[in-house]
Parts: sequence; C-alpha cells; structure tokens
Amino acid sequence: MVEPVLDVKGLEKSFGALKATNGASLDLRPGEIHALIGPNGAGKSTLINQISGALAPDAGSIRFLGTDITMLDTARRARMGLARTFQISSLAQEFSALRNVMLAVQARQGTSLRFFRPVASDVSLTEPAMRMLSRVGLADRANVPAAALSHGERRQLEIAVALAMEPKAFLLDEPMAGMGPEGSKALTGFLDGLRREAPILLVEHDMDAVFALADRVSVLVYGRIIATGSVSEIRNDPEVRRAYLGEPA
Amino acid sequence: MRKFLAGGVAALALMTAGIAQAEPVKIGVITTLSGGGAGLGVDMRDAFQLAIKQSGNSEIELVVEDDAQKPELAVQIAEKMIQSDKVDLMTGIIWSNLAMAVVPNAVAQDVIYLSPNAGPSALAGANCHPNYFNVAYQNDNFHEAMGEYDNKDYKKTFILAPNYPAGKDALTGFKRYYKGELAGEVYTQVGQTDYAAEIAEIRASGADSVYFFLPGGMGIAFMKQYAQSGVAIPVTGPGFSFSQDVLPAIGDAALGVKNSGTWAKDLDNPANKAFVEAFQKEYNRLPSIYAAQSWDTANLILSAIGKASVKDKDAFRAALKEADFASVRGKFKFNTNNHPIQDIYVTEVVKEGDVLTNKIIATAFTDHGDAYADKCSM
Amino acid sequence: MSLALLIEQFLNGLQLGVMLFLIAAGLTLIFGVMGLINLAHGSLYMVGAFACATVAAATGSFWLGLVASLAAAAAAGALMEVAIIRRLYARDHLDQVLATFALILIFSEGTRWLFGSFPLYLDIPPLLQGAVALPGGGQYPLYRLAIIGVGVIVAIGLYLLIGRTRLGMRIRAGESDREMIAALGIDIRSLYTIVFAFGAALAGLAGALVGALQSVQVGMGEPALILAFVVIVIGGIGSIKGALIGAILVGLVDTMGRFLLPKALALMMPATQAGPVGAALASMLIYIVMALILAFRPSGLFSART
Amino acid sequence: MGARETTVNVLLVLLLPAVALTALFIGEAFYITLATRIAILALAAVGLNIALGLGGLVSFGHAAFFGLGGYVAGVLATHAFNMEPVAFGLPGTTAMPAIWLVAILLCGLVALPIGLVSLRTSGVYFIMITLAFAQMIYYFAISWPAYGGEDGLSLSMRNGFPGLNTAKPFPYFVVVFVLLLAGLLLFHRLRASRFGAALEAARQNPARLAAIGISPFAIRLVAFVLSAMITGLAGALFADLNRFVSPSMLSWHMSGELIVLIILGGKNRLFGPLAGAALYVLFEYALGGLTERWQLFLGLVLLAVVFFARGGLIGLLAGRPRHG
Repeated sequence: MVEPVLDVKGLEKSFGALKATNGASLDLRPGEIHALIGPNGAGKSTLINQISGALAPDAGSIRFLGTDITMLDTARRARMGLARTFQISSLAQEFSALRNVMLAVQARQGTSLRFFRPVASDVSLTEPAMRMLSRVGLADRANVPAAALSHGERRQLEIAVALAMEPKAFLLDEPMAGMGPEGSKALTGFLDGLRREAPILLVEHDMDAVFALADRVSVLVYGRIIATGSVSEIRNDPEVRRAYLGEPA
Repeated sequence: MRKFLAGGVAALALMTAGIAQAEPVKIGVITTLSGGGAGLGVDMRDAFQLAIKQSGNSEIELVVEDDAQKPELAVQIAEKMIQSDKVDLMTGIIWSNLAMAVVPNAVAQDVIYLSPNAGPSALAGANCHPNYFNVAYQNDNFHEAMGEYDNKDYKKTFILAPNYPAGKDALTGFKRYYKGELAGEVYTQVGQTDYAAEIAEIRASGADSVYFFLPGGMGIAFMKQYAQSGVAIPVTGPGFSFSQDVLPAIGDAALGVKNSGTWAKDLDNPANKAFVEAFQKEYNRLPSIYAAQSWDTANLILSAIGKASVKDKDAFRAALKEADFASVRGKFKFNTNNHPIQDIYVTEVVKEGDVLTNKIIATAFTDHGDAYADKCSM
Repeated sequence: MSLALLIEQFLNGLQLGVMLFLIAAGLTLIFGVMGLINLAHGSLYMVGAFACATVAAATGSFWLGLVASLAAAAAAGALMEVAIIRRLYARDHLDQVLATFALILIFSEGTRWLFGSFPLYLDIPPLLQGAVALPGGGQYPLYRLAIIGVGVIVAIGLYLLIGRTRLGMRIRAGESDREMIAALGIDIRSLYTIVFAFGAALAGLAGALVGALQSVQVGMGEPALILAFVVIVIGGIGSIKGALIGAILVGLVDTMGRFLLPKALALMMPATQAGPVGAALASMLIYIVMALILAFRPSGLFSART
Repeated sequence: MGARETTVNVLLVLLLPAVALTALFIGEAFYITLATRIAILALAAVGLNIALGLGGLVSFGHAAFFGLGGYVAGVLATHAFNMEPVAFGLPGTTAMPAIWLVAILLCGLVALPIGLVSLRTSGVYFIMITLAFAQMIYYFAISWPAYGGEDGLSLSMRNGFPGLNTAKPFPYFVVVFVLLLAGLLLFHRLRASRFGAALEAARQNPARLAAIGISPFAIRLVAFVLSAMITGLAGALFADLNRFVSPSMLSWHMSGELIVLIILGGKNRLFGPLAGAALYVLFEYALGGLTERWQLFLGLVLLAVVFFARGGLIGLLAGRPRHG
C-alpha cells in the first residue's frame, strides 16, 4: 500500500466540557479526493483547523509527507505544501484578485523578505499569478479588489490562491458553498482534474458534488469518524444512514 | 503671538513723556502657563508684567509664551524668540530641566538670560556663562539652609526626595551642612502620589525629624498623607513646598512647619511692602516666592536699562552685575558666577485670619553664596 | 525590619491596590460592554476630585462633596457619551485612542479655565481622621482603612449588580452579543449611556477619595490613568475580577518594591548607590511585571473577551 | 495612488524647502528651524507608519525609540567632548553619520526583544504592552544619573556632517530633508515590495496569510524593528536640532503625539506623516502664540479630524485612497 500523503491519528480537542474532536483518524492518499462529511456541529471545522494548524490538538498526531507536523504552526505546514481554502473570507480584502494570488506565489517562493523591488512590475510574480487566475476563469477580473468580487468569484479566487501555492495536498473547506448550480458544476469538473496534481481533502455539504467526485468518503459525527469507505459503501452503511441521514435503522 | 505692550496705555505714556525714554527693549518670557505646573508660571508672569507696568517704561515689549513644561517645546520657543522676535533678554523658566534645555544654547547665541527660579548646579559651576544671571537661588541653597538650621534641634533626620537630579542635589545640599545622623535616605518616584510606604518607613526609622524635598503636587500629597498618618515626628522642608501657591491645598497640615526661603511676605523692607501690596491689589491673592523672584528679576532689568543700552552687551552685563535695584529680599548682590549672595531665612507656616502664610523666625545664613562658584572660571 | 512594619506596608499595598481598583473598575466595565478604550477616564477621575473639593469647600462637608463627585462625574460621563463617545463604538481602537486623547486635552484645559491653575484643598472628613493601632505596635490611618472598606463594598456591589440584577443581565448580554440584545428590544443606546455614566461615577468616586489624600490639580488623572490601564491589562480587559486582582497585584508589587528593593540592593552595593538604583528599579517594576504577565498570558489573567 | 494625491504630495514635498529657502533669503532663521522640526517629526512618524499604517500595529510606545535615538546622539557627543570612551574602549563621536548608524542599530536591537514579547498580543493589549515598555525606559532614563536624568543632556554644539556647517540652520535643514526624502522613498518602495504586500495582508487577514505559508508574526516583527530604526534615526536628528535630549522625548505624550501626526495627515498614506507633522507644528506654533489655552483648541481639532476627516489632511485634499 502506498504511503498516505496526510495521516491523521487519534486527534482530540475539547472546549471546556465539549469534546469537539474525539479520537478522529483519517488519511489522504496520492491522487484521490477524500470527502469529509457530517451533520452541522459534527466538528468538521475544528478538525480542519487542527489539520491546517490554526488549532492545537489536545492529543493525537498529524503526519504530512512522512513528517510529524503536529507541533508546527500554520505557516510552516503551508510551506510544506498543505494548501487550505476558507469558507468565507478572502486573503486580503483591499488587494486586487491578482495581488492576492501574487502573495501566494511569493509565499511559495519564500521571498517575502524582499524590501525594494516593486511587485507590480515583477513578472516572476505577475505571470504565474495570472496563469492561476486564468485557470479558474478569473483573468478578466484580475484588477478588481477582492472586496468587490461576487461571492462565487471569491470562491474561485480562493482556489486560485491555493493553486498558486503548488501544494502537495489541498484542504478545501466547502468550496461549493453559496455557488449556483452552474458554478457548482463547473467547479466539480475543475476539481475532478485537480486531483491529478495533488490529492484533495474535501469538506462539502453538496452531496451531488461529493458523490460525483469522492474516491473515498469519511463521515464525522460528534467528533468521531464513524465510517470511511467508497461512495457506495457509505451510502449503504446502516450506521451512517442512522446517524447522518436520520433514517431509522 | 501674544504681545504685551506693557505701559502702552496713553495716559502712562503722557505721564512719562517728559522723561528721556530708554530705547526699545524686547524681553522674551518663556514660562509654564498650561498643564499641572501652570500655577508657578502664572505667578511668575503676573509679577513680571506688574513690575514692568509700574515702571511706566512704555518701550519695553514682552513676548510671553507657554512652554507647557515640555523641554523640547521650550527650546523651540527660545529659538523663535532669538531668531524671529530678536529679543534682547530672556527670562521666565520655572523648572531646572527646562532651564538646562534652553539656557546653554541661548547664552551661546549671545542672548542674556535671567533666571527667575531655577538654579541647576551645572550652570553655577563649570558651565557658568557671562550671559547667564540667576536672580533666584542656586538649587542647593534652600536645602543647605535647612540642614544648617536643623542642626539646632535635631540629631537624627530622615531625608527623602524624588529620584532625579534636582532631588539628589537637594539631599546633597542638605547633607553639606547637616551634621547629625541620618535615620534614612529615600528616593521616591518622580510624580509619585502615594507616600504610605515611605511614611511607614519614617515611623519605623526612629528619626527625630524629617526633611523632604517634593515639589508641586508631590509635596502636597506627602504633607496631607503625613498629617493623616498620625506620625508625630516634626517635618522641615524647603520653601517651595510651603509657598503661597501650594499652602491652600495642603491646608492646616502645614501649620507650624519650618521651611527655608529667601523671601517671605513679612520681610521688613519698603520694596517688599510695596510689592506685596501692589500684587494683592492687582491680582487679589497673596504673592508666592515665584512672584517675588520674578518681581526682582524685572526690577533688576529695569535698573540695568537705566544705566546702559541693551545693544551694548558688555555694558549691559556690567550694569546687571551691579544689581543696583531695591530687592524685595532686602540685600542682594551677585557672586563671581552671577548667582546671588543673599540671606536665607527660616520661616514658619502660620495662620493669619483664614489664610495660611509664612512668617520669618530665624536667619539660617547671612550673605550666602553657593558651593559651585569656585568651579566657575569667570 | 519589624513585623509591624511589614504588616503596615502590606496594608499600604492593599490600599493602593484598592484605590487602583476603584479607578480601573469603570474603565474595564466600559471596555467590556462597549469595547471602548477610553483614555479620558482619568479626566472623569479629575472631575470627581474637583467637584468634591469645590462642594466641600463651599459647604464644609466632605460627605456632600462625595455625593457631588458622584453626580458630577456621572453627569460629565453621560454628556461625554451622548455627545462624543457614542460615535466611537463602531470605530477601531486607533480612532478611540485619538478621540479620547483629544478629550484629555479639552478636559484639562477646560478645568483650568474654570478653576484656575492652583491646586485645590480637600481634607479627609473629621470622622475618619486619626490612626488605629495595629497588632505588633504599628499604627494605620483610619482613612486608608476606610478606602479599603469602600473598595471591598464596591467590589461586592459590582459582583451583585452584574450577577443578580436586570441591569447586570443586560450588561452581560451586551458583552456577549450586541445584536442579540438589540433584537431583544432593549434600548442599547440608553444602556450604553447608563453603563458609561456608571463607570464615570466610579472614577469620580475614586477621584474624590484620592483627592483627600493627594493634591487636587489639573493633570492628576494622567498617572492614575496609566496605572489603571496597567491594572486592567494585567487582569484581562473587560473582567471586573481581573481588575480587582490586577489592582491588588500592582498595589502590592509597587509598594513592596519601593520598600524592599533599596534594602535588598544595599546588601550588594554601597548604600548611597542602592537608594537611587533601588528607586529606579522600583519605578520600572510594575511595567516589568506587566510585560512578563503578557508574555505568558497575552490576554491577561482573566480575559473576558479575546 | 490617485493623480490628485500625487499632486498634493509633490506640493507638500516642495513646501518645506520653499519655506526654508524663503526664510533663508529674508533672514528669518527661525522658520528654517520650524521646517526642520516638521521634517524630523515627519520622519519619526514615517517610521511609525510602517508599523501602524502598513501593519496595523498601534504602537503606543514609539517614543522609546525616538528618545533612544536622541540619547545616542547626546551620549556619543558628550563622550567625544570629554574625550572619554563610551564602552569597551570605543570613543564617542560628533560625526552625524556614525551617530545615525549607532542610533539605527541600537533601536533595532532594542525593538527586537520588545517586538518578540509584544507581538504575541494584539489589539488593546498590544497598545498597552508597547506603552509599558516605553514607560520602563522612561523611568530608567529619569532616574539614571549618568546622563542627566530628568534634567536631560545638553549638547555643547550640534554634531557635524562632513563638508557641511551644520551649526547653521539651513545646511542642517538640508541634511534632515534629504533623510526625510530617503525615509519616504524607503516607505514607498517597502509598501510596493513583496514584504509590503505580506505586511499589508498581515493587517487585513493574519489567519489567511499564515495559511499560504507566510508567518504574520515574523513579518510584523521585521516591520516593528524597521519602524523603530527609522523613528530612532529621527530621534537622533531631533536631539541635534534642539542640541538637547531629555526623558520627555521618551514619555507617553510623545508616543501619543507621533500617533496623532499620522492620523492628522492620513493613516497609511505615503505623505500622511509629513502633512500631519506640518499641521501639528503649525497648530502648536500659531495657537501657542495666540492663547495659552491652545491645548484645548488642539483637542477640538483632533476631535474634528476623527469625526469629519477620517482620511486626515491628505484624505481631505486628495480623496479616498486607491489600491492596486
């Protein structure tokens, strides 16, 4: 069996009396899209935050590309190639779409401590950034401030920023949220091809997209993964049907 | 800028028209008119203006500006007065640290500066200057006098002052003349307002007396808290902490406290009587020592203007040095370092009717100079 | 050094702490509820002291002065809130700092305009004059004990007010969710005015109590303000409990530092140097403590909001 | 930057030398001094603007660096005058370039630990912890006797610059003005650079910046240190202007004033500090001459800026900022 790109084992996280993550384990293998689903309040955001480094787990370990990253901060994980998108916010509201992506390019190059050369005329930043914007279909909106983009455009920008990081794994947090059916369909097609560049851990509510894309699905309920398997396995898992779909057994 | 054309009233001009008028003289007055220390500056300015007004000399122009007790602002104002207003003389600064900021540069530009209050040791000794005249005192003087006087009554004194140069100079001055034992020597924080910890130490120290130097609000707070603490050890201090501007705020806690000074309103000489009367009449309050020193400064300047032209610096300096004016302090002359040689008194806080004030009870020094004159090479 | 002196110094530290708590309580309450950083809090403290001194001088009664200080500071606070502060809630901290810095300038010069440049007189009431005996032979001023008492009463009162009353419930609701409280139909504007005036009255009370110990003069609020900020930052901004503990910590550290540091240094260096150096270190001590606490707990000891 | 803002900026830059030159020709040396003062305060605020404007770090303790820079000038000159070594056998100096270098390096060295601790906090805590550090240095300076304590330290004469007579107001103005231009250029380049992009993003959305692999802490720390260095350089110049340095340069009022300068001029505007410093010094000078209650009116003006001119003077003259 191939070594997983991302290997999460026994994560625990409590907020006071509330156990938001309760021994969650999952892995992400090369070339796959692994969907993480679960009802509202199941602890998906808390789990993603621990994987990305925004929250420190109380117990458990996270390995990425064979290295233990449990103690590393968000920025270090990102530099190792873990790209995370967010549900709502954009990177820098006041910056144009292009500059948002350029920022990710410079982050990947590790060149943020250059003080003098203006970025606006720096083709080593603008060119890759424009390429990413074109890939997500935002090229003609490159100079619009992020704050002025439509909701759907901001989701596309999120993806472009993640692409610019040239990551080894994507952590996509509800990329379809708030997109119309047209947009969702286009994005589904896009993500389908993206898995060839790097595997994707996909947190998503849109079940059509999940079932269309996922190689494997994990179900999170009350901070625990209750089942992992292929789409059809999950669809037919009685425990999932009971806990998640609310059907009587 | 605010310009006071003192004596510019037509009637006065007419009155003095017969006298041969002196040439125009421009005097820059930098003093503290806003913020917490404004009371001292206001007294200084008021007395100065009154003295000029009474002289009837309409050719004297005053340029008065507020330094807000900030050294950097005082420097800027001084530059303006020298370069832009082209003043002939400067005066007015209350605080030592502001004087240290302004005076060395001003006198280096050949402007004559007369200090109506501060007298830091650096300007009395090695850094003395022919253009710098101190009409008040050298900073150590009041403390030296109290050290000398305390020898009479006390053997074991507890001394305290704020932890800054003037505070250390103060205690050095006191110790220069005090021969008894020290029950303790404490430096407090600048701007400190609560003295409970120090008072507790005084109580426990076994001292037979306390000498403190805490100017402004610090002294008021200390005296009130000391009186409330129930500690019965007698207190002495320099006159600044018991001058007319702060006595009302301390209240009866100050009654009976002996303090040192070069001036009190009951000093028996005609100049002083005229000054106290005129000041009270004009401003409806008793003058403080800052007012008295400022009044003397103004009269010293007036006496020199009568003898020499301000444009002839050498002659004017010589005229100032003669100190040929009627000082409210009685005797007054300049030492080799242009600092005063004068009597220093011990006064006691008494109540006259409802008003707290000081009364002279002894003379600590006669014709007292300062410890730094030797270091001055003038 | 005797035990009596140590006890007395401990009481002094406690009393300084309680005094700081009285100033800081209003500041932290206002921050907790409205998220406002109010540099002009020291000005309200000054207003209380001036009101108390003026009324006490006119009527001869400190107690009337105390009432006047509460009323004047609350009125000044309410006026300030309605005219200016209210427009600052939605602004960032930078705008708040600047506007309330401006208010300091206005209040200071305005007070000087009204009352002149000379410090005012305010003495402690006859009832509280004198000292009481401490175990071990020491003495302690009655008035300072009374301040400790007032501080304890205010602390308990605040605890009850916030924990047990309708106003307190609204305050707590306002801290956690402003939109919620507006949705509940509570008039948030008048709630804010009340809280601000209440915080101002606490500052005024502190000013009056402290004014009898110190000098009532323009500028008296600034050192108090800086210390109050140190207190609430150590305690965790918005937390009354944090303000109490922070205040007592600062009071004790400052008093004991002033008392013990020069003595400790005298063991290591000549006495003539130990005094000034010890005093210098003592004046830096509370800021060092504050930096250390924030280095390990970046939101203070009892943060109410992060 | 909009065309109107560019016009306003060009006018602002030309204004100072125009005033200084006019003053030189009509023999009113004081106005040269005033222009120099404006330029120095502006440079100090340009430094703070890196942290405050670009990075959103409201430092209420930048007077610490302003004062430290001032003390470097004062202390080095005093030692040179007395022919005593400063430390480790190194001599003092009265050469401005050497003083500037020491001031910049020392402020950077001091800012590093302060930043390491302070940047762990945010919001009001950051405002207050920077204040706490400045207060520590302030009280230290007041009570440390070696260099005058509260009385401050007088320089017997202005320090020198090779080939110029800095004792005269105009040459010194030129020195200061060139440094101000250099500071403005640095700020301009910085803002447009990769570092500037990262710093501005750290202000707008630190969590997102970390998620793309740039540590906001590191970026802010570098910005804080750079900012302290420039403010420290301005402090050294200020000491030379006044030929005097004292703890009041370290006081919290000074920190407040530097913030006021930036807001008056327009936060995060290249020329905001210059516009603010010009306005502030003119207020202080004109109002201070008119009335002893000038601080009351200054307060009213500041309130008006907060409520009616949020973009500061530049915002008023040039309209809203544009972002590319």
